[in-house]
Amino acid sequence: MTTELTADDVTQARSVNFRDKDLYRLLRTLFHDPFSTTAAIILIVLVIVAIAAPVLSPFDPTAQSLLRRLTPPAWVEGGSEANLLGTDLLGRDMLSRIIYGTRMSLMIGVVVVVIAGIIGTIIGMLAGYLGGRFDAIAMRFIDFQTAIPYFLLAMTIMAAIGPGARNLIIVLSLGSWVIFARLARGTMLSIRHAVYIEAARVTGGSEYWILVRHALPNLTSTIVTLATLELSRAILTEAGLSFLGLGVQPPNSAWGLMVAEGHDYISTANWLSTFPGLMVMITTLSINVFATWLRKATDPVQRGRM
Amino acid sequence: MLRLLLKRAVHSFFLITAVVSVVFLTTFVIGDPVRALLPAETPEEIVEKYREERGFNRPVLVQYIDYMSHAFVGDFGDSWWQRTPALPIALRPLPATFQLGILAMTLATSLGIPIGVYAGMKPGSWADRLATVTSLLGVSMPLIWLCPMLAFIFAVTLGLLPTAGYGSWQHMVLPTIALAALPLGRIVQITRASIIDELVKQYVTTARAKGLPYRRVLVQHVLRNALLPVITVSGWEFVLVVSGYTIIVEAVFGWPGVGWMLFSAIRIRDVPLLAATAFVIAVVVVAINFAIDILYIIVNPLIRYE
Amino acid sequence: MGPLLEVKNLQTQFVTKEGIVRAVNNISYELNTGETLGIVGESGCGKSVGALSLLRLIPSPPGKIVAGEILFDGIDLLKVHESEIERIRGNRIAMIFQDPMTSLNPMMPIGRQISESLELHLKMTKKAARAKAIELLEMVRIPSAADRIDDYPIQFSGGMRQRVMIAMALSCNPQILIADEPTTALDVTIQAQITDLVNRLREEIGMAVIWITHDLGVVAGLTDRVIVMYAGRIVEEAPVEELYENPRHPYTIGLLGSVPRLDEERPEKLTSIEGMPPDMIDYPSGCPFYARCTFRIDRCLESPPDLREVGPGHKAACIVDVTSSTLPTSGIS
Amino acid sequence: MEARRNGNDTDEVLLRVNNLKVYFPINRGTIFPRHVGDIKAVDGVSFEVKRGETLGLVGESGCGKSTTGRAIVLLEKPTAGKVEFQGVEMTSLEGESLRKTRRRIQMIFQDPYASLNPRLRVRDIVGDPLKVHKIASDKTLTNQVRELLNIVGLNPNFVTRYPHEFSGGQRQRIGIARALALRPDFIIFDEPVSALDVSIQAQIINLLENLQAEFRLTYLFIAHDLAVVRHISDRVAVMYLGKLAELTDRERLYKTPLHPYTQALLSAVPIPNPIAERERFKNRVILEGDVPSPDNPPKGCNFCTRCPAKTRVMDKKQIDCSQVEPEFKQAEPGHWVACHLYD
Repeated sequence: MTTELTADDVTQARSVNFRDKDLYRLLRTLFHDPFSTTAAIILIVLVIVAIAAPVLSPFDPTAQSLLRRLTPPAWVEGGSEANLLGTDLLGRDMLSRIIYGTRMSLMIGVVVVVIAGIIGTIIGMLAGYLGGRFDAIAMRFIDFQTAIPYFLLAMTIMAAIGPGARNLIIVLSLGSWVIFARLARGTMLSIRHAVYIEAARVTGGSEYWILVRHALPNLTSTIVTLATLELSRAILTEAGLSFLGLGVQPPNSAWGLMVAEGHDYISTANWLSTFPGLMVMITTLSINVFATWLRKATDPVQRGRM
Repeated sequence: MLRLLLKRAVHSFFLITAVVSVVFLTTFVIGDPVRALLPAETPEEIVEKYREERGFNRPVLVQYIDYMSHAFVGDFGDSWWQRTPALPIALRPLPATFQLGILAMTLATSLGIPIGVYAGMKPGSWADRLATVTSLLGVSMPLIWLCPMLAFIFAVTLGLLPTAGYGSWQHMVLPTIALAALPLGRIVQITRASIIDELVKQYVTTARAKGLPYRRVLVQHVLRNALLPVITVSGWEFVLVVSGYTIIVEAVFGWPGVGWMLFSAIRIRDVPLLAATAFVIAVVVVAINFAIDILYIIVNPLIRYE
Repeated sequence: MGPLLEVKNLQTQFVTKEGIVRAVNNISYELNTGETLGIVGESGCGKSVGALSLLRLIPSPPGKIVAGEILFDGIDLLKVHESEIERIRGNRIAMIFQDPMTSLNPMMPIGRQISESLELHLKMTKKAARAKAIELLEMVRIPSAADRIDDYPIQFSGGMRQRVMIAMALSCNPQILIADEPTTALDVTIQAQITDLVNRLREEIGMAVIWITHDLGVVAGLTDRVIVMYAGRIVEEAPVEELYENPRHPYTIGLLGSVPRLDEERPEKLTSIEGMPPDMIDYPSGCPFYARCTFRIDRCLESPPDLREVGPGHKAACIVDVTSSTLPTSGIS
Repeated sequence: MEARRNGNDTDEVLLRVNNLKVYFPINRGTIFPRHVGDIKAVDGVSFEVKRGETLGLVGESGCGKSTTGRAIVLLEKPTAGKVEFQGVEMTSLEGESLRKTRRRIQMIFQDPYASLNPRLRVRDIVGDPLKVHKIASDKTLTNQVRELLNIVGLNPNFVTRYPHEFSGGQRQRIGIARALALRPDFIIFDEPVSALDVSIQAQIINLLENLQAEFRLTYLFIAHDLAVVRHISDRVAVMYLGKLAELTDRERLYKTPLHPYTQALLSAVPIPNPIAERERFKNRVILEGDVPSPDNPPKGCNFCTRCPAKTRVMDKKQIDCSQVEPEFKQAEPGHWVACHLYD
């Protein structure tokens, strides 16, 4: 655009007049937008629920009671105050199961993102920084794995190595690290030739110093944003696999598993799958809203885009 | 250009090989096919005998080469379930999946592109808000929840459509909607971003300075350029639809497609059928990628110079 | 006969999160038939925004022309219907831009980009427009034009692309060509090619040119009259020789002193203008140049000074009577 | 000849560049690359810089002037040739000894927006070199940075600010402060003012001149603006397509340029004087066409495809410029040129 005055120029001209305090500014933009505020609050609550699950859940999530089976939620006719969200086929308390499900889903998601994030970032950074043959081979591998129908393979692998939380984490990490690697490499490549990196080199900074002092801080915000998005994807995939019986196994509770258990009763006891499904939805939606804000807030170039 | 397609063909070949190899690795190396085949209480000597007969006691590499050489002429062995060659069985549900997949993608693109274009043109308008909500919901939507909810609302509560099954057009409505939801979100998002990117480019001002009406600038200049990334993303989404989303959607709605076939093969532990189905899906994925490449070359004249 | 184009009190603003950017503040000028007018200023002074405003090409939102009149051939371009101004754009008033790399649609053959406006304005058939496009490419000296008409912009160098832009702009024999820094992105030998080309074609077609640039050298050779802009305002306007010989605004004087020159003995020091242009949001209420001015007096803070006649055809927006010889030696380093 | 402004009385050669070549290989294939050609960005450049002087290096975009500067500080690896700084061969240095020598040579970059790390405060940007070379302790660091800011004409209280809070000119001053932190002998400027507005440009140029006098600095000033180079340089080298076309002291280069390219270049520069400029406009030497691509430079003299004097060479000297490459040699004492006209 020929327009000489872009918004950035303006900010730049103006910002000479004030001192920013980074965190303060970041939080201010967060609370400026009601959606991201809500999302952040929901996420905080979810984390608290996950951590304090044993304290918060009114019942043992595995305690069966055939007498109380298929009790509807409290506000529906026939519901009871004791089981706020009703009970399932085996008379287990839905609320407690959902609380433990939160714990399971978040735990799996976070562990996957941490493992995949660390491995992927290291490989990607090295590929981007070293370049040459290491980069070429790593890149081919990454390209390749991205092109493979991942959900299909996740299913076969889970079927082969057996379901369960630990295996789920392995399989999901295998699917996720490439995305971190690709992003880290891309960012690294663009940073590697940044003029300020060259300036640091000219002033005599060692390669290690340049990597840690100059490259890494410019990498963190994009990686953190990606991590939130990958967290949402991991939770969705986990729920899908658990739904198909290839993920978390009973008697553990997981949202996907609960939806599957309630699936046949959709016409008679819809609360069985409604609530756990809603939890997945709320969680991933909050994460995505938060990630959108985070991306906008940390990357001025993204302003005005999604 | 020919080079590009040739490169792509080689890449595709490796991709299919990789998928079949992973299936082989997971079912024959990590899992024990004989145990899966025979009843659990079979005596050890019979298992051993069986192992020998079928050649499962040979070195893994020999088995692998043997297996792959058969696989490449489309021989995955007989399905353990139906006792006939597995590949024809795996191919049979393909039309059903294509029916759904193509319908869903048509729905997603024909809705998503206009919404995205309009939102990109008028940031902040109602269309933009709709686009934001659609794309956020799209990327956060758990299919395991959406499918039962659609069934609950339209089939159980309103009684308008069948809950599950195959045959009439009524059966297609809900699975198509479910399958279109996620691609819709992604397509809206990318179209919007792409239009916004394109509209601020200098050539748009040039075209307007020539006296072209805004609508004509949009149609003849902007739209075509902006749709390039949309084609790529739609292709990826189509791949995800037939290799991922469809597995859950078909499982929920009892739609006899490849996803359902894959899920069934895993559930009944029919290894040849599983491998054949995975092979079919991989071939379809490759074919879609190929089609997208060719479409991209047709639409983008500049690819010759890159 | 009245002027070909008359701009009166034009004001263009941009609404941003930080506040309203007052990009163009009340500018008025005239352009006569066949005349070449230079508009000089530094980045952010509003010279490009002002030019885009003429054809209502300001992206809106965030931009908005809030006041003013632009009279072209008796009609006010700011009041007419969009379809009316579309008939003028590219037809009677054409425009070329700074960056030849991005100004052309990368996905469309250059011939098509030229013939598009021929079909639109001159109602030519596709075939006739194509033939004319080849003719135009030959006119701007693109070698083997007939073979290159279906090439894409990526196949041309920067200088060649700017030639294509010029061919496109001149396709309908416009009465006015607005050239917005057309040589800034080019090397000096290519710049010489382009300025030479425009100058020759200008004489052939007999059009008026508004040449916008930050380069005082380019303006000196090409134009008849010069307008100097600072912070969205016109601070000085004069015939070209007069402006360079006898600048009457402190900013113009400073600007001329800031340029290292090839044609004069090398001065010991350049006379730079200290400080920075004002914030376009917290726009100063008095003279916008006050903070950087070496002639400033208290009265400058009262209101922004209007342009006043300081000589024949020479206007300056300064309440103090300054010339380059009254330049105080102290205060300017 | 005008007396050198910076009291260059020693004639000590600080930097000697000898037959420097920087080729960028063009490779096809990623895992098993095949070498299919070279972009000859710098193709055999030799010059000296004496202590205390400013050598200007001018040329159009893509002529290799920036690459030359970058190769001197080893930001690009020279394909061949020598870069000798104070008698030390730079290209053989590695690791610690390279870092030590780099202290003596600093570089200022063109883009004041890209050259400062957006995530660091001014204190860290300017103070980092001091920390890296363990010149300042944490305690004295801030004070030293404040002093450096003062030297380059910035408010010392800006130490806690981030780069985005500054204008282009101010950022360039920060970059200069960073380079000065290590008290270098030699600074390479890569288009330091071309991104700046005229009025700001003059501020920076004046600052550079003051600093040179104050700290007895030696400059290599790379730019495309011939007027700016004339203003600041003692001697000027003109580059075209990876090679030097002409090198001499300022007055001679601008008054009596020998190389046809230099002549055309100087004639193309518009000057801010309407009467003179109109005359120049009429008599301007307009070069045909574009600069050829450096991955396939013309045979013989690299300027032969655009040279207005080509036929003159043929008539006078019977040399075909498109076949025979001219040597870069002295046409008269202290005036080097690569053209057959002066053979």
